[in-house]
Amino acid sequence: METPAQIVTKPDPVGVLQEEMPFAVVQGQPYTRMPLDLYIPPDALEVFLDAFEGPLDLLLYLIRRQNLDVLDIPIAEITRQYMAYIELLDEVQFELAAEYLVMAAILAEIKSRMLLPRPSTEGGEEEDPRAELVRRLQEYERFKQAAEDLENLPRAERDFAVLEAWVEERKAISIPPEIDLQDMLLALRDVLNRAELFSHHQVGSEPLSVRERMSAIIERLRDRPYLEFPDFFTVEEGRMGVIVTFLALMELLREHMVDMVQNKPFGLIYIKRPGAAEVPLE
Amino acid sequence: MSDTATTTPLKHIIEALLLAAGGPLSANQLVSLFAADEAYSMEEISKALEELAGDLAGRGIELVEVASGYRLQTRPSLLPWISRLWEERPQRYSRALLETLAMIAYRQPITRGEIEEVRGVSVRSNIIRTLQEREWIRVVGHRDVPGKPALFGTTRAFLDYFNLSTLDELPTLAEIRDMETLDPELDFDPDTPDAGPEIIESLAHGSEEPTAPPGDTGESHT
Amino acid sequence: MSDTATTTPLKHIIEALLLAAGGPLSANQLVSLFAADEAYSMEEISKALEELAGDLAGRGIELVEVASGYRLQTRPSLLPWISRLWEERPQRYSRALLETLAMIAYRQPITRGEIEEVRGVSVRSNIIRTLQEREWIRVVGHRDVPGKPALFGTTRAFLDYFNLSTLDELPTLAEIRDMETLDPELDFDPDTPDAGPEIIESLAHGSEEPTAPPGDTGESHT
Repeated sequence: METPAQIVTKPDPVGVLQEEMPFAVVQGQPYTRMPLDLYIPPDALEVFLDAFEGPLDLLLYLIRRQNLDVLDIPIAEITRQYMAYIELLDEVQFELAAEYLVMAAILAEIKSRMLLPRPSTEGGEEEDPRAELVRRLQEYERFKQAAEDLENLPRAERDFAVLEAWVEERKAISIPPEIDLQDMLLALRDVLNRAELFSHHQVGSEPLSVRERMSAIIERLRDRPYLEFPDFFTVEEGRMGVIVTFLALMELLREHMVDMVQNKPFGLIYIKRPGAAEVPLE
Repeated sequence: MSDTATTTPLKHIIEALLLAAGGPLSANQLVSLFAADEAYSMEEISKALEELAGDLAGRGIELVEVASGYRLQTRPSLLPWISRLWEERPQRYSRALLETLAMIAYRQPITRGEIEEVRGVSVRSNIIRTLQEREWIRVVGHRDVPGKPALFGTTRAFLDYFNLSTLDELPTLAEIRDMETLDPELDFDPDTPDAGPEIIESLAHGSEEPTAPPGDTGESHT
Repeated sequence: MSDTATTTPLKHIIEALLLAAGGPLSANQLVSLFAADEAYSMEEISKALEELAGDLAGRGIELVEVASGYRLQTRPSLLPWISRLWEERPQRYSRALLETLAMIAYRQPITRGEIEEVRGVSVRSNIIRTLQEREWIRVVGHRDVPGKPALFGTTRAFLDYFNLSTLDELPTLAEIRDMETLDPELDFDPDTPDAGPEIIESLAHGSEEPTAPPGDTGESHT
């Protein structure tokens, strides 16, 4: 799939070096030299940096182009070619990425060390000045290859589609957490301990149904400003119900959650929401 | 590659296309998808759709025609399984939520400010919202003070959830204080069998493994 | 409703579930989806998956196993039609991104600095960001050196996307050859089969056809 055509765009100032080897094949047609009318655009550096993933990539390109073994690089010749690229870009007055200049320095150093008699290591074996560079080139090349392998793996959204059927009622079931009554009571105990409310006797003695009834009374008064006192009592609840309601009303009065109004002696008693409009005079 | 493609019957290509689209494709769209190479007539496409619908009988998906075209959808009968795909795993309620709920149950009608006064920390809005969404608490009125704060009370659903017929079946505060021992023998109201073996069991369980990580108990009930 | 459901064979329910999920489901997930009512063993689920895969032979869709589980997807042979459905051209990824991703996949956990060391150039932040946004890589920890650089690793989503079930399925990395093995007589040291037929083949190939541009060898392996 990779079109080799992009290689053509790589500037090659020393294109005459390897006449024996075409550097690109476009539509089956080998190209052994750069087109003579090759225009080096003003953004040559960008093109250059896009074409190569760094100095190691450029070096590999130079080596592979000449079908050389990475293990036995003719360092002088490769250095010359590498420098030719660098100089070209320098000529076009661009600041080269630091990495490329560092590599130029490394190459120059290896070249000079190759000329010197090699110092023997303890084992008596000579260390090739190119060894470190060769290792780096190989290490980089294997990941360059791995990247190409990745690119060639079948990939979702490019080579296949993940299937999905329509679901008409796509709604999440959300399961609310369970509560143990015990947990809630323990939580309450801790709150009351913190607040030291256990010492208040009045809290402990009150039947909870009274509190429940208090809520119910308040709720009835939510939509209307007042109700007549007898409205709160239902005969069906029996004596206990009446007592619970009465206690609830007393507690609400004490906590100022309701007002009790009587406009005239022996008149109707009203239970009124505090702050609500006045009870009509009969 | 193209060998397989040409031998794949039209109905199977259409099936794959509908499933790859994940939504409806009109007959016109289908016709245009094939236009580039082997053109199929509208009749051929319709016939393939019919065949496909027949093939799917007894399977978990079905072909339906909707306003914008044909689509493959899961059968409604499989919804019980399918909805579980998007099940949200329950998390445990926070301590703050339990305390707030207990305060409302025992001290209703009560405002948020009053709960905060007793708890000594603020009550976050999402706690109130969660309790309202579960329909355990409701706003019963408003206190007649500046700001008219809402008064909260518990609901019928709250009683049902805890298997209570009235709030009186909840232990008194005095009994709660004595719960300190966490004695598995202690049934805080032996007269109400409603309290249920679950609660007792969870007490016993709790005393044996006090370090059980949160979430574990939730799972054991499911 | 439940009548249809109970008469639907397990393999068809699984098919519908995979299609409703629109992505991979693991065998464990499938087992737990049925746990609530009719429990199926892992063996039954596996058998149903096998049957489903068999049923799909000759159809345009296939069952594959990727890192996150089982998934239904279109067969490669249907790409010509499927690709016409896609409004956008499939995204191309830069070499810099792919090389960075390859380094992370093969060398994880790895820091950005270590990737830069091998590549010989800096890794731009937007590459790391793109890989993280795609959820192909994630920070798995920090190296205990000054600056505490993040250690990157690949995700299941990465494997899923590239149709892999484990990292082991990635193409093997080329071997590193030692300079000492270079001997003109012993052509690339046939005693070490580790060197891999790939390298030897590509070299031999290269000498016959020295014009092969880089990249071609990669394709011949697929």
